[in-house]
Amino acid sequence: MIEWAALVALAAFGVGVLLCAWRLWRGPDLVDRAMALDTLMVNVIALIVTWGIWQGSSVLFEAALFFAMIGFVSTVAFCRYVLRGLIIE
Amino acid sequence: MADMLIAALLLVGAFFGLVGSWGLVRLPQTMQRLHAPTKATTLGVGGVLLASIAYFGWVRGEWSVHELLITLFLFLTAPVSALMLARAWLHRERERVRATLPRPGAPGVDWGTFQPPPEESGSGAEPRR
Amino acid sequence: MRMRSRWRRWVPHPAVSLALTLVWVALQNDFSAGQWLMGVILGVVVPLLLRPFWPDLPQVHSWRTAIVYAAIVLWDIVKANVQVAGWILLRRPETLRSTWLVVPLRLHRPEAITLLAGTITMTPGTVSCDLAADGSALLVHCLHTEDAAATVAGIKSRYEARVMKIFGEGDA
Amino acid sequence: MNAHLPILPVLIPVLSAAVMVALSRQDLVLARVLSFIAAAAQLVVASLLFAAVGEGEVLVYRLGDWPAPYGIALVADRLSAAMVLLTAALGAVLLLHAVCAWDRRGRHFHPLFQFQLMGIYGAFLTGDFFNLFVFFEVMLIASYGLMVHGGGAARLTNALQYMVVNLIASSLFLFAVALIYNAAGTLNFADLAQRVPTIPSSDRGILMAGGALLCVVFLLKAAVVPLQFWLPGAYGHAPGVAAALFALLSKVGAYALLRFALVGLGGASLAALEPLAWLTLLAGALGVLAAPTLGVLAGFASIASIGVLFVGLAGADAARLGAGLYYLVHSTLAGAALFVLADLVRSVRREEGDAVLGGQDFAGRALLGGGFFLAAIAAVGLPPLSGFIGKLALLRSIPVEGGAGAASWVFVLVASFLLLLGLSRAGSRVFWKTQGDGGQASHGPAAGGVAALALLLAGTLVWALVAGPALAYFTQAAQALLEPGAYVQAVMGAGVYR
Amino acid sequence: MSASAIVALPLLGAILPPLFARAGRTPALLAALAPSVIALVLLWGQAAAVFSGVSEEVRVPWVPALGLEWALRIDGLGFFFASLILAIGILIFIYSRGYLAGNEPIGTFYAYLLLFQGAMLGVVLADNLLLLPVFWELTSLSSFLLIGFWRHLPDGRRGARLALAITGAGGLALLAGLILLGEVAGTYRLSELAARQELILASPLAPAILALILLGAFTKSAQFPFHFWLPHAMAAPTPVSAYLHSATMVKAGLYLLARLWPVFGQTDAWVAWVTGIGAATMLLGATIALFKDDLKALLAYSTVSHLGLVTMLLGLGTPTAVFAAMLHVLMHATFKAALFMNTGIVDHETGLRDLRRLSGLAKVMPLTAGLGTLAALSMAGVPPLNGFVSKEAMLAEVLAARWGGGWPLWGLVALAAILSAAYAFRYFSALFFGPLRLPEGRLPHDPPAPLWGPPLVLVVAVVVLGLWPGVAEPLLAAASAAAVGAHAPWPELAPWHGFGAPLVVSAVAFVIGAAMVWHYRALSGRVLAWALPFDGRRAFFSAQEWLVRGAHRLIARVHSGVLGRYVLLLAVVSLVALALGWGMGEGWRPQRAPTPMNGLSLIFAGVGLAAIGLVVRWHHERLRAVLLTGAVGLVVSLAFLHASAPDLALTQISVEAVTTVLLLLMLFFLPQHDAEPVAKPRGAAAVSILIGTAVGLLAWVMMRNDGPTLADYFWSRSVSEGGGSNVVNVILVDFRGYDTFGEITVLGIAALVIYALLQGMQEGAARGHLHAWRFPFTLSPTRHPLPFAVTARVMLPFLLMAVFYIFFRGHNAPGGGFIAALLLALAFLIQYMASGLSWTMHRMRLDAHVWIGTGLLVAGATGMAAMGLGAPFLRSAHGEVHVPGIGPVPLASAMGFDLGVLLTVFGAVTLALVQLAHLGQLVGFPPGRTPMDPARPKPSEKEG
Amino acid sequence: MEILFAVLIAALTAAGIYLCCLRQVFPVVLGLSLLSYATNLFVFVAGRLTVGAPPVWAEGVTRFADPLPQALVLTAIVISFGMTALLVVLAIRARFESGAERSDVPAVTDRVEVER
Ligand code: NA
Ligand code: NA
Repeated sequence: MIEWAALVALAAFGVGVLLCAWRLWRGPDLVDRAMALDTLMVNVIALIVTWGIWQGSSVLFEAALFFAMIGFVSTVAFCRYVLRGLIIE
Repeated sequence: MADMLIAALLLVGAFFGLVGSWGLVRLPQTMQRLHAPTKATTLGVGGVLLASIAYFGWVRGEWSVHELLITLFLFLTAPVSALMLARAWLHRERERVRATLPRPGAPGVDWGTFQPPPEESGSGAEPRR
Repeated sequence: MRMRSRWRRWVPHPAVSLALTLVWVALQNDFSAGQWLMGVILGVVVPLLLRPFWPDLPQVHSWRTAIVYAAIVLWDIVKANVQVAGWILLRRPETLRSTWLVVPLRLHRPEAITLLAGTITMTPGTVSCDLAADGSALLVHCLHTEDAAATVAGIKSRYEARVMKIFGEGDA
Repeated sequence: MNAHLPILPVLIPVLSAAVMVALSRQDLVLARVLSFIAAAAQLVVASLLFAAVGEGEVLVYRLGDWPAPYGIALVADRLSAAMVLLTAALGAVLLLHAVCAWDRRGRHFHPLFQFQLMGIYGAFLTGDFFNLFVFFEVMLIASYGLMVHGGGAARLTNALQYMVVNLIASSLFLFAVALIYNAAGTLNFADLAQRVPTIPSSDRGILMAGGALLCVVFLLKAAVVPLQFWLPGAYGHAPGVAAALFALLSKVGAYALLRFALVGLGGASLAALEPLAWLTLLAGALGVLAAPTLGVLAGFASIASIGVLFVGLAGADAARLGAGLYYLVHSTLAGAALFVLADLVRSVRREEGDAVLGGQDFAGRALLGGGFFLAAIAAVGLPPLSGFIGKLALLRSIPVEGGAGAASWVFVLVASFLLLLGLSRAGSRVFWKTQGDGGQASHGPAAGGVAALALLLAGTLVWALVAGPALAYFTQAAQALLEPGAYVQAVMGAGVYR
Repeated sequence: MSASAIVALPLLGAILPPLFARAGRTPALLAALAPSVIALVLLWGQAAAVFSGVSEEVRVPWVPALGLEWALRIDGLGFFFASLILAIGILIFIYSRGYLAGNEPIGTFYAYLLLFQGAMLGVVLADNLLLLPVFWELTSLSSFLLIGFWRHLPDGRRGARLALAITGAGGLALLAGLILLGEVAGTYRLSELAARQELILASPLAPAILALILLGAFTKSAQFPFHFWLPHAMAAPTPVSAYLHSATMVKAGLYLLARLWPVFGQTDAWVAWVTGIGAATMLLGATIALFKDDLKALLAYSTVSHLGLVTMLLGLGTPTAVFAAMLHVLMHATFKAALFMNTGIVDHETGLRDLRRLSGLAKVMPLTAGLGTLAALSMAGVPPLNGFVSKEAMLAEVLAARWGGGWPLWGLVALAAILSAAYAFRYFSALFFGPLRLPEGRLPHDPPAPLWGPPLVLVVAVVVLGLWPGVAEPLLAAASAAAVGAHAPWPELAPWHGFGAPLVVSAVAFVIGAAMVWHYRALSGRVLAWALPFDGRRAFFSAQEWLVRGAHRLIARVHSGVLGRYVLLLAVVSLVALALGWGMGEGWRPQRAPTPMNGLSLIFAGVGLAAIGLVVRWHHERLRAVLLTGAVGLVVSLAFLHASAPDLALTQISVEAVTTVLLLLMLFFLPQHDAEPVAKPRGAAAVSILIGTAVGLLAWVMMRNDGPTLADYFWSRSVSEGGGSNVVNVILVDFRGYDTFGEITVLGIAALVIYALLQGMQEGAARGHLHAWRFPFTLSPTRHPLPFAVTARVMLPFLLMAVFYIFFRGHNAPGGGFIAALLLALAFLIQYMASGLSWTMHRMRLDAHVWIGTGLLVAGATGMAAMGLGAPFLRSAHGEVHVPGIGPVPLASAMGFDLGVLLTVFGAVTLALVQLAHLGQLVGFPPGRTPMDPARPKPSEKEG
Repeated sequence: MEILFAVLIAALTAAGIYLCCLRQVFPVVLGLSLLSYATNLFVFVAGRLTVGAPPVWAEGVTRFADPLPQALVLTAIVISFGMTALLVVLAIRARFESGAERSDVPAVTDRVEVER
């Protein structure tokens, strides 16, 4: 049952990734694209964790942690660029 | 029983994750779409992380709570991401949006995106440290 | 008194140190004495190392309120998630009545403002978008609301009041 | 101490540079003192290493005490020890020029200089081709740093191109490493040599695709036609002291090619490169005629010398290969001398810099003119400097019967003639065609630079005088390349520690 | 031994005159004379032995493998030439003391002359085929310096280059010829060649060898068609012309012909070419000489003519002709050197050398006129001067020659004799006799002794050798014997042989020659037109100009500076290499079963491919492109994650984040869009697709290929010997820790270079451009939004915990020093972004340089600790340390190394990013005062 | 799965080389980033594809990915990161020294201002 649920979850998040990618492509605004990438990251984190359940391995945990952190840094840096140009001032 | 709980958590997570992403595609305005990531973040990832804790604890007998750290980070960062994205959008669209926004209240005060903080206004050049 | 001040010099924020210790042990997934010791050491050392990076760190005045607040927020997240999912899935997007809300703030501590803004964002349906230049109000985008004033009032009573209490800002 | 000889040339510069970085970000005096101490130590160590392999021993140093091919092995044999000594000597000499002219014009000159040396030593000493990649990168990134030292639009933009081209080359290097590892399952030259015969013919395509690609990378570093395009712009605009050190950099490419093709691929001959060597000679010589500045001219002269070198390396016999290696040392000294000279001219001529044009008279004209005369003699390969012996040795080793041999003769001689034309034209313009009496007004060339130039030129003379033993040494080194049995056995067999 | 001294004295002595020149001109002269005089004494100390046929030899091995040795041999031929070189050299040195002006660097001049002298002695004494070209080229080089001595004269500069080019080219040919000669002969000793004549002539290479050697000899001795460099070499100071370009250097070619005469001298090719070229040169030189008004040009062409004459004699193939040749070499050296010195005096005194503007000088400079007239008469072959003696001998030999059937050649020679008489007569008659003509304001008179002494000595020799030619007999006999390799019945040397055909020819020549001078005006215009259509110098320089321009055009195309072309070239070469390499294998088939694909990988591959495509399509929309590159990086790290490489995924994703920050920082300083309309380079697209396809195919092949790997070794020893279960990390810090050491060095260097580059922008052109530049978009006025700043503060300690976690577990699970360092850097980066540069920087304890330096030292020291214990660098140790109350704590020395990695990487990343951000302060971004905005939030009045 | 990796590598390589051919520096930087992704993947797959078996040793595990290429790629990533950072700064400096952001330079035969 877990396996089945995990499969469904994988599919759902996979579709989520595709939806985010669509938004990344279409835009129309830069902010939309950044947002899409941010959401894509969130989906990826969910996928990694679900994948870990499916595989029965927690070796991928750090990866999920990193994606959580790094997605944030990229998004914030990008917004800072739009707002202030120089991201470290 | 544990299996069912885990499966349920997974499915709940999956559902809200998908809804969030779907919102990103379907909602017509940028500001509306900004609501999507929080959905995917909170219940979407949250559900999956809970499922993971439960799975490794109950099914495999390796209790681990380090997934909570991911949640912690996500809960810490998601609001800032959203705020910065919103500000970026407000800034880019300022010509159009600024007039339509409600004002903060006090006279002469505007939103941070458009107005420098009180400490900064008035002083053109700042002394170097 | 003397003892206490010396102790406070090394562990100015026991809550932070405790949190870090817990995080360490959780990360290790190893609850042995060694890891606890290591966690305590890091829990003391890290805040000391980072002291310059967080000047005037506030104390939590009411732990009880904090716990209650956390529970309420969690519940609201679940509730609002369902609600918003319904809007996204079932309503035609054009019928959503998205509006901007202004939430005037009684808070003045940066940490408190941040906590409130974060709460608003994390509960689906509302996103904190900006802070007034002087910090006197939050700009919130609401995905769908019938009654903007009621929503603002809800935020203020349900969240802001508790945040004030947590940080002891009642008299501000 | 003696047991650690192969690692010391790498450790001394990196640790001294690290101390400089940690302690002396702004303290130039300390950096200079450390730099000279390091240079002296390197000379001592390199000499000891050279002495230690004099009888043909192959010193193998297993890093981390892991056996090859699992760990990385450093290998010092006749060839690599000689290259290390050459590097140490060149580095020490150029330091004289650096402290008088360059180290004040930007930050971190001395650490970068030491890192540059470290990279070169590492590349010469390693017996592992991924490690070679790493040290290539150390070498390259330090070279970017030295290349942009002092700034200026032309220098910066040319350095940018140099960097982009080399980054692409680094990618190609990694592609090649991957292919070779996939087919042969090893990263070690000696191990590869052992395994190549056992690789099934079906998998040879993978191996050789990697091998050929690796050769492309080395040929690019060596600036062999058609991959010579990057050199004159990059070296010609680089600070003189850096360019002079870079005279060695392109030789690292040639060295690596030899090691890889002759040892790694088990006796693949480089004969196919002979036509490229001819074109390289011609391109270098024509470039010398066309060069607008002495710096660019020195760059093209380097290309020409690479051509001569590869005429030698294209041979499959020890005499010819040995002659090529002898010439390699010569061309490093001569190329460095030309670059230093161009730099000195640049530093004393106000208006014209190092342009190949006449102009105002300048202080030190006679001195620099004399230096140019000798450097040109060295570059063309005229007596009594070592270029002549090198060319002589090379021509003697190439049988003139048969088309390729005769063509090599013709190209070497014709290119020499073109170089003679180009260099005499440039020299007469810069040092003879002067007017006015600017000589008194301007300051003369810095003493350190002149000393470095004199030492380099004296080096070519000494190299000619000791040509007998030197040629014998390199012929033996070449023999070892052609019959790498001892090398392979030393690396793969029991070493110092295991 | 004295042979070495004879050659070495002038070469080493060359450093003396510049030193002594500070004391004055006469000390310089003495310093120059000393080596030559000693060498001459040493040489003549050998005279008795040489005349009796014994040669002195010196052999010191130099490069045995090549056959190159320091081999000198004094035999008759060498002795003869060496004597000439030294004797005339001494006279030239004395003469130069008077000739050079007081302000000219006479020390340098003597140094060059001594170098030349030594080189020339080396040429004639060398007994090694490879040593000879060493000295040969040295004579060309010293000649170059001497011709260009007056560097302010354009003619001098060009003449020097011309001479160097022609003789240098010849030298290269000669070198080739001599190498082959030695190869064929099996010996590189000149003295052993004669014995191997048959072997040499039997070789198929013999014609080529002869051609190459003749090319060397003919260029050096200014034979047609290479003669043209010599007159232009006359731009040199006159002592140089007298010494190098008439008496000695140009005779090096003749010497060489004489030297190789025993080998080739009687072959048909030799006889035909040497005689033919010699005769042609003789006639051409004489013709032109007659019509030159410049005294030095006249003498130069006459020298060409006389060199042709000697060449012709050497070509005749008979021993007696060789004797005649040697005779003429001697005679010519004396009278021609005297004539050059004479011209030099005239030039010195009048400032002119033009026969059209000078005449009647005998009236004011009688001594000069007398010397000049005698020398010129000798050149004309008038008895009883020495020129007559050698001309007689020459005519006799030609008459006896077999080549050209005797008479045709004879006719040519007679014609040359007529012309030669004519120009010689013209020299002295037009210059010294007739009405006095002088340039304005000059009052010439006979010069001081240093100027007239040396020519006087030579003219005395002219007379003595003319009257008693027998005194030179032993010298010439020895020389000829050495040249032909045998003693022959040498012609008798006498001032008078009675009446015979040669005398008739001479007499006729004098008459016609005198008549030609008499009617010179009528003659000159007409003959000049056909005799001088060919200007060698102009042809040479226009050829060179053409060459330079062609080279320029070619090089400009090849080294165009267009990066795109370079990249494509590299790509094409790589493609070719891949194809060639792949072609060496055969019959590869997939060997491993494919790994099953799943939907997720399809999705991500699709996303990745789309993102790649969009980066290419939108590269000009830079911000968008950065975002999409981030997406690509995400996909790549997921690929690593999926294919069992969590360490790679972690590294890739964290590098990705830092890179994004870097690119955004970069974009602040660059335009947001590509400046020009984007042209689509089709060629680039095609090549890119090709190489992409090739690389992709190879990747596929590798994945489906089975082969040996090293994996099992690492797997089985990682824990037991490396002390860690994360094999990748153990490889990084232990098995291949040396790679990692190099890698962190690279990163450290990168940071240092970045620092240096950015510091350098505060001056020069960059500073100006930087100050003029403004970020083109309106900025939001708030720097550090409060919620972001607060969140960053909250995150920092937790991130630090994560750093410790990742660092400590790296040896056993994904993580390690590098990843920890990146995480640490990101933690502070967040702080920098949230609270600003100066606020954060002032809270960092240490300068990033210290981190980098310390990190490298820590890593190095960990590795070196092993060396102290007698193990190689980076030998690791691991084990468990029992800590009371905690239990066993696993420790590996590699952790110390990993700590070095962490420090270096953190320092490098921080230094790079912070310095880059710092630059922003130069473009109107003064540092903010507050770490968050608003710094003191105001509660809302309405509510409060 | 191999096909997907191969296609990804091919696309990265092609796009990377193509962008490197353009006349401004920024696309070249992007191109080199893509090329370095391609390189890293290429080296990685030299150790073949292994799904679900990371090279972390544990008792009884016998199926594992080849750790060596992974270690090599790690080194390569770090190096290429350093290089990218340097290239970015060099590009900025060059742009401000010369006043323009171009990937070309004058032909080597053209005489440019002397840099001392
Ligand atoms: Na929300
Ligand atoms: Na195979």
